[in-house]
Formats: sequence, structure tokens, C-alpha cells
Amino acid sequence: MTALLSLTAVSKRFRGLLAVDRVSFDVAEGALFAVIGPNGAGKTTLFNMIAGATTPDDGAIVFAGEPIGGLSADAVCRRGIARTFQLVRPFPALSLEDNVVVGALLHRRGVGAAREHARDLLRRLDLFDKRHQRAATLTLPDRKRLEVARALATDPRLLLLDEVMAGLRPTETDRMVATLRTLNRDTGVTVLLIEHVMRAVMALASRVLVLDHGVAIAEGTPQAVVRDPAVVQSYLGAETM
Amino acid sequence: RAQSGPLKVGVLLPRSGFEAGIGQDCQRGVAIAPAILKSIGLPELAIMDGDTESSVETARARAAKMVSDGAQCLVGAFDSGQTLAIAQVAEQNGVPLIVNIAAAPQLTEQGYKFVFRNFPTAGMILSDAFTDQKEVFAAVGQSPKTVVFMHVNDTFGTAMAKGINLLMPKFDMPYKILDEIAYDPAARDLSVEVTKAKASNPDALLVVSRLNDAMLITRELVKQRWTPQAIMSMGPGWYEDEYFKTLGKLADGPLSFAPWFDPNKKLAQQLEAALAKAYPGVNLNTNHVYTFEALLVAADAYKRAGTTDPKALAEAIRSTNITDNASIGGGIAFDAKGQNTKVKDGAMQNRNGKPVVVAPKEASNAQPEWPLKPYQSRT
Amino acid sequence: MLAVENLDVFYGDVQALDGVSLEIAEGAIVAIVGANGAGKTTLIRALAGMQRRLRGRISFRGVDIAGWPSHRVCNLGIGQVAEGRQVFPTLSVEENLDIGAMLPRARADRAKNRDRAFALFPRLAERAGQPAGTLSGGEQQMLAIARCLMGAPQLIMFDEPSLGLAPAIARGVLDTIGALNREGITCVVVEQNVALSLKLASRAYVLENGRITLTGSGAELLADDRVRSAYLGL
Amino acid sequence: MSAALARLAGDLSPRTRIWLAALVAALVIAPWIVGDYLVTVLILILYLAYTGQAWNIMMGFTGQLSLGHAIYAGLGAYVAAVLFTRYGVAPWVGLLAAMPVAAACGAIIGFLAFRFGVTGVYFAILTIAFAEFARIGFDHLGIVNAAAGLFLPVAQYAHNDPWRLRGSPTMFYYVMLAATLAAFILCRLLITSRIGYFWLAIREDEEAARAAGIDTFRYKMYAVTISAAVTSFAGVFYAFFYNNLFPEQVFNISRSIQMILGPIIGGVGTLFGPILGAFVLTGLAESLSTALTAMGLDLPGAEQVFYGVCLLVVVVALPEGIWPWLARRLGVKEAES
Amino acid sequence: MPFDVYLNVAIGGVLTGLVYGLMALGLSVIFGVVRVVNFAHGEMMSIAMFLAVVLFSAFHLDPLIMMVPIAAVLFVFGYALQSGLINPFIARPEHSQFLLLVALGIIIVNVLLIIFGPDARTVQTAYAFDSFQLGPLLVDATKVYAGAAAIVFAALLFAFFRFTLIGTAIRACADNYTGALVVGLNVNRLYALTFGIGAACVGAAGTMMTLIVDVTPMIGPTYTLLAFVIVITGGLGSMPGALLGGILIGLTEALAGLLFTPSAKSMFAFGILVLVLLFRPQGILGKRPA
Ligand SMILES: Nc1ncnc2c1ncn2[C@@H]1O[C@H](COP(=O)(O)OP(=O)(O)OP(=O)(O)O)[C@@H](O)[C@H]1O
Ligand SMILES: Nc1ncnc2c1ncn2[C@@H]1O[C@H](COP(=O)(O)OP(=O)(O)OP(=O)(O)O)[C@@H](O)[C@H]1O
Ligand SMILES: [Mg+2]
Ligand SMILES: [Mg+2]
Repeated sequence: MTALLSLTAVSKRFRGLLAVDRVSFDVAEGALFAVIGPNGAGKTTLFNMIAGATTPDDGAIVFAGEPIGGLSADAVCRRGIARTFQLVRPFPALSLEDNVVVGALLHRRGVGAAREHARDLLRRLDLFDKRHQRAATLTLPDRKRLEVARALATDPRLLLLDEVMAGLRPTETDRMVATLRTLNRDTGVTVLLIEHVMRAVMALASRVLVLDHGVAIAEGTPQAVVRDPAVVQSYLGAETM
Repeated sequence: RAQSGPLKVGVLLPRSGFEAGIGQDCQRGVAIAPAILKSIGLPELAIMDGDTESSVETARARAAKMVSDGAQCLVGAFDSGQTLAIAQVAEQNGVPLIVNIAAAPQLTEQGYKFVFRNFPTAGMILSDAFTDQKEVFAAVGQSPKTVVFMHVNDTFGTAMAKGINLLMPKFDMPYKILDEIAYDPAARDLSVEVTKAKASNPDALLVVSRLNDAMLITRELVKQRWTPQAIMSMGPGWYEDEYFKTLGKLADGPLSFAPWFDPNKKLAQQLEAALAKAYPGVNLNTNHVYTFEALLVAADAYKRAGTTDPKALAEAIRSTNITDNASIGGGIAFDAKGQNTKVKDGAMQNRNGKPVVVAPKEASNAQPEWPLKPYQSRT
Repeated sequence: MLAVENLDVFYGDVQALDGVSLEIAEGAIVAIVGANGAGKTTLIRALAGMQRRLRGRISFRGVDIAGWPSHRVCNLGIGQVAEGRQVFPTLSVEENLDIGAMLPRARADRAKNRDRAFALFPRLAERAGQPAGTLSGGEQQMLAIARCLMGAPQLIMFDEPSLGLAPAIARGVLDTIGALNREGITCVVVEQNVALSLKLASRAYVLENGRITLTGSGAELLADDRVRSAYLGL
Repeated sequence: MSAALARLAGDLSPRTRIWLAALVAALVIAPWIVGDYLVTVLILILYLAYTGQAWNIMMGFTGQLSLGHAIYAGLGAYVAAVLFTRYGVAPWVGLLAAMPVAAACGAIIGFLAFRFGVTGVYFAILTIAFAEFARIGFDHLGIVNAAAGLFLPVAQYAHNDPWRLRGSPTMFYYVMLAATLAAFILCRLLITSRIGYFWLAIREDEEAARAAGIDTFRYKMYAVTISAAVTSFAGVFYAFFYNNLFPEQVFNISRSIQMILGPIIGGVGTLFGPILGAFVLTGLAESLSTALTAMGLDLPGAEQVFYGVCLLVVVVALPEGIWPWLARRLGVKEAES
Repeated sequence: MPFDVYLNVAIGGVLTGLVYGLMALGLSVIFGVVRVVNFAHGEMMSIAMFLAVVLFSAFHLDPLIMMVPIAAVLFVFGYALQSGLINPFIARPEHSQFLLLVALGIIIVNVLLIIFGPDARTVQTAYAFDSFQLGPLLVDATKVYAGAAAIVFAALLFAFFRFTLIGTAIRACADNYTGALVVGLNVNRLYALTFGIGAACVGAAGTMMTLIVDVTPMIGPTYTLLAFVIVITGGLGSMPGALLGGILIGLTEALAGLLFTPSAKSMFAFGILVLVLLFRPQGILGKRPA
């Protein structure tokens, strides 16, 4: 089976700092793939490179058989990769619905059809009742959900989620996990997520990649990864659980 | 529209905005008018003051407002663009417009029936300037062989520059233009321009300027220690009060070839006296005289028409024939296009803090002096 | 020392704090626990005078300081180590510390306080001339604390002091809080590491959706089932 | 077509529709009721409403602050005027040349700015720089008579000739009214369409818009070219209404400022804001001058001082502009954001 | 053209550029800290110019001496303006700030028109027409004095921001607004202080400018635009950038005037601005925004 997304020796340097250091991995179509690692490990930077927000200095990023390294963010999105931001960025003055409509219009010409689609997604993410509110008035967890809805509205094949569980309480985390599972099952969308909430990672991910200081130190099933001594040492710490 | 009582004249001038200085100067001509008109037996005018704010739109709106408020005659507006905007209102409403100052020839080339201009066009100003220059050269027995032509790059300056290139060959002038230097009307500093002119080492400077740049050029001449044989200006700036006030002794000497008043005419002397009384320290100049004369034309026509009806008034203006006016030339009479063809330039020289007229002979009250006294030896 | 009664805070139409009441005793360490967006930062900002659209009473040693601007509040001796460190990136470490001592109450003791800060964090003394923006995250956090100490505060509010720090450094910061408390400084701590902050705290409040839902000593909350399941993931 | 119609009136409440119809009706019959002076003032108001609407496409919809919009009006004016004076080309045909020229100019400015990442205040200054460039350039351009000014022949027409735009103020009034309505409709169609949503997204957060797959460069280019093309008509109108063009006046920065005061006062990003703003500002200026004359205060500059104070008061008291505030009071749901 | 002509023109351009630079410095300081673009900058300068002219014609006080008191007056004006009017606008969008300051500009211009009338006014000092001769070079004395004063003033300002506690505090506000609140700085007062300092710069520059140009109420807008061109070229928010931008623009205009038609010389200044914006959007000495 060929991978939907495949990274080979991707690196990124910020002045003196090697934020991402020759990272390689494959994400299979339909997978739920998680990236974990301590703060500043380079996870968001990795996402930014896949999503076209920054250009990799080195290495190849191949999506659905085509190289996408260095494409602009919008071009990447049009090819089927949608992302959320770690520091959420909804369109503040627009209503929730219009926020999602913007995403839905990417592959739909008519505003009417886009609105239909947007409402569908808002329902799925429990935001339907708030659809007329301005996005600026939402709480942080709601904003994160809104970002997921907007990203989904672009009909992606690959969804990049940067810490969307942060700030959700355990029950809400479970609901988000369930939503993503259902989406993954119903639409076949591949999900690549960054997460610190291990509860969600364990419940959701089929595969986990661990980054530390820009280097991939482990990759495998969640169960295998949390037992890896290097991961326990650098990320989970002795005291966890 | 015809009513009894004094004729309502709407005067539109740029009294604020970037032309505020000149607009407010013109307004002085309005202020001294009623008493003088009365003294020469002309009927009283009811004057409505308007400010165009130096903008074409405001000029047009204010003109329309005045007409709707009952103005039976309009006077204005110093600036050609604003005057043209007002002209359209005048024409559409059948209200005569008497142009006080505005040199763009187009104004009287549009076939307007209600627009009259008692001011020379750019072409007329130039032709007279060349004629008067020759008269001055003959009087002093000297003439420059080379000049540098410096002009401000605004409406008037550009029109004059174009005219010079067209007309000069016809007049067989003794000098040759070495260099033409156009400068920005908003210039803050003309040191480069003067340096450039000085580098060509001409006998004289030929200039078309405004007040601000006239002062800047003079200062630079002093600082760069260069006194040409003569400065010959063909427009405003060099004869204005501010120029004298600011530069003192350094203001003496430049020649201006421009529309002016005839100091020998009685009305001009009357105006001078009235102005001196109302505004001590202000010398009579073109702005006052021509703005006053526009009102004179209106009052004169009103007297002859005997009615405030604008149509009749326009007819009366058309048949104007005033000989006892104040400006240089044969008086005021309009041709079929509404242009006064009798109006003439004068040549003025700055002398002891005041411009005197040195040409044409019939209007002069002094002899020209040549060359310019070196700036360095004046203090 | 500090008592809050019925505090309401609004962001535009959104209510972020709803009738919050709490008390901070002289010399205590008080932990405030809550999910993201619960209003912890808002509470601290309100107490510090940085969020002035509020209703309710905040009394500090008997003076109602609700609605006071931050520079007056600070000058009472209420210091803050804010979320995200908030150092001045282009200023040197030393200049950052100087700014901390600009409060009228602290001007006279500038030199003394600086020596104390450098004694507490020798790393900063080594880097006194370096622009703060080039410090590592942990060093920036030290600087934020040191800068706060320059203002000679009697009460310090820490907002997520270990956020973004490697576990070892995070623990060091929490130890520092304990040490400062022993010197007599009252502390309020908001910390993502709930377990540690509860262990440290003599009193703790749980904030949910802008309301206080639970209160008790640190140990009590640490043993509470709701807290264990919601915040400790147990 | 019907879809467009539905979008046009779609989410307006019946009350709003009645208000709108009444407003349009009042504007249509206005020249029969008011005199020449008020017609002239109304023309000025509609002119500013129109240019404000055009500017709003860039600033209000797409969030790009242009302070040099005079360049587009000026280019439109000069292109049509030169074609008319030199070749006798009717203004409506001239418009077909003026619009592409202005649009191309917009595209050049946009390309340079957006490709090189010039944003915010910097973009605003860049637009001023280009307008100044044009001003000085035209001051030296022989074909448009340089600084001496371009005069259109004001032939005497016994009757109105809308094709050649010669005639009475009433005719110009209807032309400008039609244009203003057209601009309003165009803007409403744009803002409720796909492109409008993309613009709003860019205005709100460009990076997030890019992440949502929007080619922000392209849509910003659309905004600047459309805005420029729409604005150019105002220039054509100006040329034929005032019949004289001076680079110093036409490209002056004060003209750009005049264009954007209305929408800012009225409400940036709203459809009614530019119209309301134009009414308020011009009405204010005219009534100030009338009031001061009535009071017998002949003090040049006083009117502008009061005008400036009024601007201050409005911008301090109503940060979003008059229309959003008024809409809330009237209970009108704003159709656009 | 002989070489000394170029040298003469270049020296004049640099000296004038220094004064421009000082004026632009005010704009830069205000933007760098308060993040408000002062669209009434030139108008504020014309206030200073009129003050200088009035003081000179009434009491014969030399502008070079009056520079300090006039800067102080403008400081007070700027301080009051910021704390009374502009402060609530800091968080507002740019177009809103723009409108506020444009309105302010309109008021200033016309109040000056009402008070002083439209005529140009000058200061005629004893040394107004002096020039120094150095071999083939003729250097305008007033420009030398004004340029030197600009350097001194800018150096004082630089020292203030670099070495005093208040200056450091102002830089801290610019660096991190939240951080400034956190440590208990009175940010509003520091902002007002900054605006005052910016106004003082423009006051000093305006006072010196009266030695070089005549003042009318309408002079303001041109200088606002000029200040923008300079500051953006040099780098908005950078103090050395403002001086450098001033010199660069002064020099460009002077040389362009010599080599091409002078009436189009400001086109070259705008040309430089456009080039700088395209290839170094943050300005020559500006810092790239994070
Ligand atoms: N634009 C930038 N310029 C300079 N350094 C950067 C930049 N972006 C990120 N970095 C640095 O790169 C490193 C990796 O950052 P990144 O945001 O990828 O971390 P992360 O793994 O997502 O961490 P977190 O869990 O905190 O979100 C950090 O040290 C960060 O400071
Ligand atoms: N400037 C603001 N405008 C509007 N709403 C805001 C603003 N700041 C915070 N909020 C909202 O107020 C609520 C409380 O936010 P606050 O930052 O106090 O939470 P917190 O408990 O500190 O969360 P975290 O753990 O993420 O720091 C949240 O719903 C947030 O969305
Ligand atoms: Mg991250
Ligand atoms: Mg917080």
C-alpha cells in the first residue's frame, strides 16, 4: 500500500536552531497518526512545512504521489490538506457559519451549497446552535472546534490537527475523539494530529511518532511508544501516571 | 429673477485652502469697492462673499448656492479651473460671470454667452511682456544676450512656458535661452535650481513664479553670491508686498512684466488711497485692481441696464465701454467672445520697497534701471 | 490579605468570570485549578488591574482596589509572573530588571533587589547584558520571576510558570515558589501541572466556566474524585 | 439571473425593503422638488457615495488600506478626456478604455505590493506614493497638457446629450444616481458571492485564509483591480462634469482622503456606510457654510474647523461608523458583516 | 557641469536632509512605541514654525535658541493630545486612527489660517543670508546651523532612549505592551510622554526649518507626506533610520534636481520609497516585524 503522505529526511533550521532534523515517516491513507514530543520539539514546525506555511530547508514531502514541499499554503490546501492552528485563528468578525462557509467554498461554487455543507459540519461538531455568533465571542475550546469544522469544510484528504484537544475536559476530549473517529470512518479522511493529551492519543491514534529536539526518536503503535525508554525519559517523565 | 433694489453680486474667491493668500488679497479689492463705486456715481451693489476653498467642486457648489440665493451676477475666481466650474453654473442659469483674474485662454473660447473676462490671456500677457521688454532694453541702452528661464511647474507657469516657446521667435528678442528650469510649485528649497542656473552663467534670469518661490530664488541668489544683470519676471511673485516686506533692500531691482494698474489714471490713484487707508502698508496690486474692476463692470452695466434682470445685465455688460478704469490699457470693452482686448501689461521695477511702472511709456511713472545692483553690496 | 467578592468580568458580551469569591491569607500559597478557558488568566488579570471591565469587590488589606489601573495595583506590592513570560525581548536582562524596579515602592532598593535576584538565579547574572529575547525558555521564565521580585512584592501571582519548560526546569520553578513563600511572600499559583501545584498549596480553588465550583486545602482537592478524574486524568 | 436577484434582496427584511424603495424613489424624484443648487450638492454626494463604495471593496471587504485612490479616478478622467478632446470619442466608449487602464494600474500596484509582502501602513503609503508619482508624472505629460491643465470643450447644447455627457446638472444627477445604484448592487452581489466570502476571510486573517485554500494573492488582485475599474468611472464623470483637469487637483492626496472619509464615517465594510457617510459629510459641509453665512461670520477657515471638529466627534463617539450604530437603533439587520 | 557644482548640491542636500530627518524622527518615535501613525505630523510642525516666527517678530528671539522652549511647548501639546484624544485609538484599526489625525490636521491648518492669515511668514536672522566659502564650495550657513542642531538634538534623544530609565521604560512599552502592564509601568503616561517627545522633535525641526523655508498655514500636509517617505525609507520605528532616510531623500532630491528636471525631483524620492518598500519592506534600518 502506498502512503498518502510521505516525508523523507525533512529538515528546517531557524538561524542557529535545527528545529526539525532529518525527519522521515509515512502516513497511510485512512490512518489516524499522532505526533507527540516535548515543547519546542519541532512538531508545529513540521506541520507548517507540510501545510506550506514554511518551506523545508531540506528533504522531500510527497502527498498522494506528488511532491508538495515548498508549495504555498493555499495550493497545498487545494490539493487536499487542511490544517488547524495551534494558536487558533478563526475569522473573528464573521459568524461561525460564515467561517465554515469560507472553507466550504473552496470546492463549491455556489454559496447555497457551501452553506448546506457548513451547517452539516457545525452539527457534527456541536456548534450548530451558536452558528450566528461572531467567532470572536467563542471560548477557546469552541474556537478549536470551529477550526476543525473550517478545515473539514475544504473536503481534505488529510487533516492536520495541532493540539485541538488542549483545553478540553476529559469528557469533551472523549467526544472529540469520537467525532474524529466517525469522520475518519465515514469519509475516509486521514488524520495527522499533534497532541499533548495522552488520553486522546492513546484512544485515537493507530500510529505515533515521537519528536525530541527536532529528531524522530521513536515511531510505532501508541502502546509500544509509551514503553520506549527514550520517550519516557524525554517526554513523559518519570512521574507520569 | 429681476428685482428692485441693489444688484446682488456673488464674489467667489479661494479664501482658504492652498490659494488662500491670493484669494484673501483679492478680497481686499472687494472691500474697498463700495465707497469708490459710490464716489464715481455708480449704483450700490449687494455683495455676497463666497469661499471656493481652492477646490473646483466647492467652487461649483457655492456658485450654484449663490444663484439659488438670488445672485444676479457672479465675479470670480482667480483660478482657471475654479472659474471654469463657475462659468458652467453661470451659463446654465443665465447669470453673467465677470472673471476678475484667470489667464487660461479656454475660458473665452467655449462660446459662452454669459462669461466676460477683464484680464489678459496667457498669450496676451506674453506678447505684451516681450514688447515691454524691448521698450525697457531700448530705454537703458542695454540688453542681455543670454538668459536662463526658470518657471514654476503649475497651471500658469506651464501655460506661460509653452507660450514662450511659441511666441518668442515672432518677437525677435535679443537674448537666447540657455536653459529652461521647471521647478515644483510646492518647492521647499530652490538651492539646486539656482545652482543649476548659475552654472550656465547667463546675463539675466527670466522667471515665471509665485510669491513663495520668488523669495526662495532671491535668497539663494544672495547666498550663492550671484547677481545677474537683471531678473525679468512674467507673472506674479516679485512685485508682491510680502516680497518687499520679507527681503527689504534685497527686494529692489527685479523687473515684472504683468497685468498692472496705470498709476497715472485717476481711478487707480483713488484705489491706492482707499487701500492705503483700509489696509496700511499694503501696496495696490493686480489682485486688488482687477477684482475691483470686475465689480466696476457689474455696477456700470447695472446702471445702464436699469434692471437687475440677469439677461438684460449680460447684454449691458456686452456693450461695456469704460475708459476711465484703473488698469493699464485702453479701458474695458468686450469682444464677441467676452474677452477684453484692450487690457495691457505693464513693466514694473522694484524700487525702494515699492513697484514703479517703467513701461509702456503712456503708463509709466519712472525710468528703468539697469543692471541689478549686486546683492552683496546692499547692506 | 486579599479578598475577592462576587467578581464578574466581561469581554464584550461574553462573561468570563461569574460571581467569583475567594480569599488569600497572608503567607499562604493558593492554587487555582481549571481547564483551558476556565477564566484563570482572566482572574489574575482582573486582580492585577489589567482587566478593568469588572463588577464586584477586590480588597487588598482592606482597600477596595477593583478598577484600579495596573501601575497602582503593582505599587501596593501585588506582583505578577504572567502567562507567556512577557519579558522585553530587545532589552538586556539588566534593563529588564531595572524596569521591574521602576515602581515608586521599589526604586530605593533597586541595587539590593538586584543582588537578591542574581543570588536566586545565578544564570541571569551571567547573562546580564544579553537581550532577553535570546534567552532560552527556562531562562526567560527565571527572568520573569526575577523582574517581578525587583518590584518588592508581598503577593506574587504566577500564571502557568512551568508552561513550555522541560520537566526538570519546571520542577525548579515550583521549588522557587516554595522558597519565596518561606521568605514570607504570599503566592497565588495557576499551574498546568495540577498535581504539583496542589501539593504545594495550602489552599486551592477549582474554577470552571468562570465560577468557583470547589474549594479546600490542596490535600483535600488532591484526594477529591472529581478533581482526580477531571484534572489529573485518573 | 433570478439567483442573482434572490441574492440581491434575499435576506432583507420587508421593513428594510420598504425603506430602501422609499429612499430610491425619493432620490429619483428629487430634481423635480429641489433646485439647481441642491441638485449640484446631491451630485457631489452621489459622487462621493460611489467612490466610497468602490474604495470599500478594497478596504471594507478585503482589508487593504488604500490611501491613493485618486490615481484610479484620475486615470479614468484623463483617459476619457483625452480620447474625447483629441478624437471625439464619446465618454461611454472612453470608459471602455478608462476602466482597463485604471484596472491595469491597480493590478501593477497590487502585484508589487502583494508579491513583495507590503501590508498595513506600508501598503497605505505605497498607494500614496503611486498617486504622487502620477501627479508629478502628469504634471510633465505633454499629451494631457501637463500642469497647464486639460480643458474639455463646453459646447452649447440646447438639450441633454447623455451619450456625450453634455447637458444640465439634472442629467448628470441621473447618470450619477444610476451609477451609484449600480455600484451598490454590484457590491452587494460581490459580497454575497464566493469571492466576497474569500475577501472577508482575507480581511479577517490572511494566513488562516490561505490555510483554508484561498489563493490570497489572486483574490487581493481581484479586489484591487475591480475597485480601480469601478473608481475609474467616477473619474470619467468628474472630467465631463467639471470639464477641466489639473494633475495637481485630480491626483492630489486630499482627493484620496475625500473619497475615503465617507465610508469611514459611514461604516467601513458595510454597503450603506459609504452612502450614508457621503450624505452626512457633504450635508455637514454645506449646512455649515450656510449657517456661518447666515450668522454673518465671514472667516475663511472657520467652516473647515467646525467640519474637522465634527469628524473628530463622530470618530471618537462611533468607532465603527454611523451606519452600524444606526442599523442597531433602527433594528435593521445588517445584510453584510 | 563642473564637479564642484555636484559637491555643492550634495552638501546642501545632506544638510537639508538632516533637518528633514529630525522631523521624521518624531514620526518614527511615535510609531515605534505607540503604534499610531501620526497623519497630522506636518501640521504639528507648522504650529512650531508659527511659534518661532511670532517669537522672532515680537521679541527677536533667534530660532536656534528658541528651539528648546518651542520643543517643550510642543511636548506639552503632544502629551495632552495623546492622553486626551489618541489613547483610546491605540487599539483601533488604522483607518480609524487615520481619520482622527486627518481631522486634527484639518483643524490645525484652519485655526492657523484664522489666526495668522494666509501669507507666508519668515524669520530674518542676521545670518539668514550668510554662506561659508571653502575653496570652490559655498555652503549655506543656516543649513549648517540647522543640520548641526539636528544632529545634536537627535544625539540627545538617542542618549535619552538608551541611557535613562524612563527611556528604557518607553522602549519596554514598545517591546511588549502586556509585559509593561505586568511590571506596573504606567503605560498611558509613557505613551503620552512618547507622543510628547515625538512632538518635541517636530517642534525642534520646525523651529529650525523657519531658517530655511517660509511658513504658511497650508505648509503642513506636504511635510506630513515627506516625513512618511523618509521614515518608511529609513525604517519605521528606527531612530538612526529616520536620520539616514532624511539624508538619503535630501540627497536624492538635490541630485535629481541637478541631473533631471527639478520639478520632477520628488518623483525620485517616491521612486526610492517604492524600491525600498519592494525590496526591504521594513525600511533600510528597520526590523522585520515578528
Ligand atoms: N519562526 C521561527 N523563528 C525562529 N525559531 C522558531 C520559529 N518557529 C519555531 N521556532 C523554534 O523552533 C522550535 C520548534 O518549535 P515548534 O513550534 O515546532 O515546537 P512544538 O513541538 O510545536 O512545541 P509545542 O508543543 O510547544 O507547540 C522551537 O524552539 C521554536 O522556538
Ligand atoms: N480578549 C478576549 N476577548 C474575548 N474573550 C476572551 C478574551 N480573553 C479571554 N477570553 C475568553 O474568556 C474566557 C476565559 O479565558 P482565560 O484566558 O481567563 O482562561 P484560562 O483559564 O486562563 O485558560 P488557559 O488555561 O487557556 O490559560 C475564555 O472563554 C476565553 O475565550
Ligand atoms: Mg506546537
Ligand atoms: Mg490562562
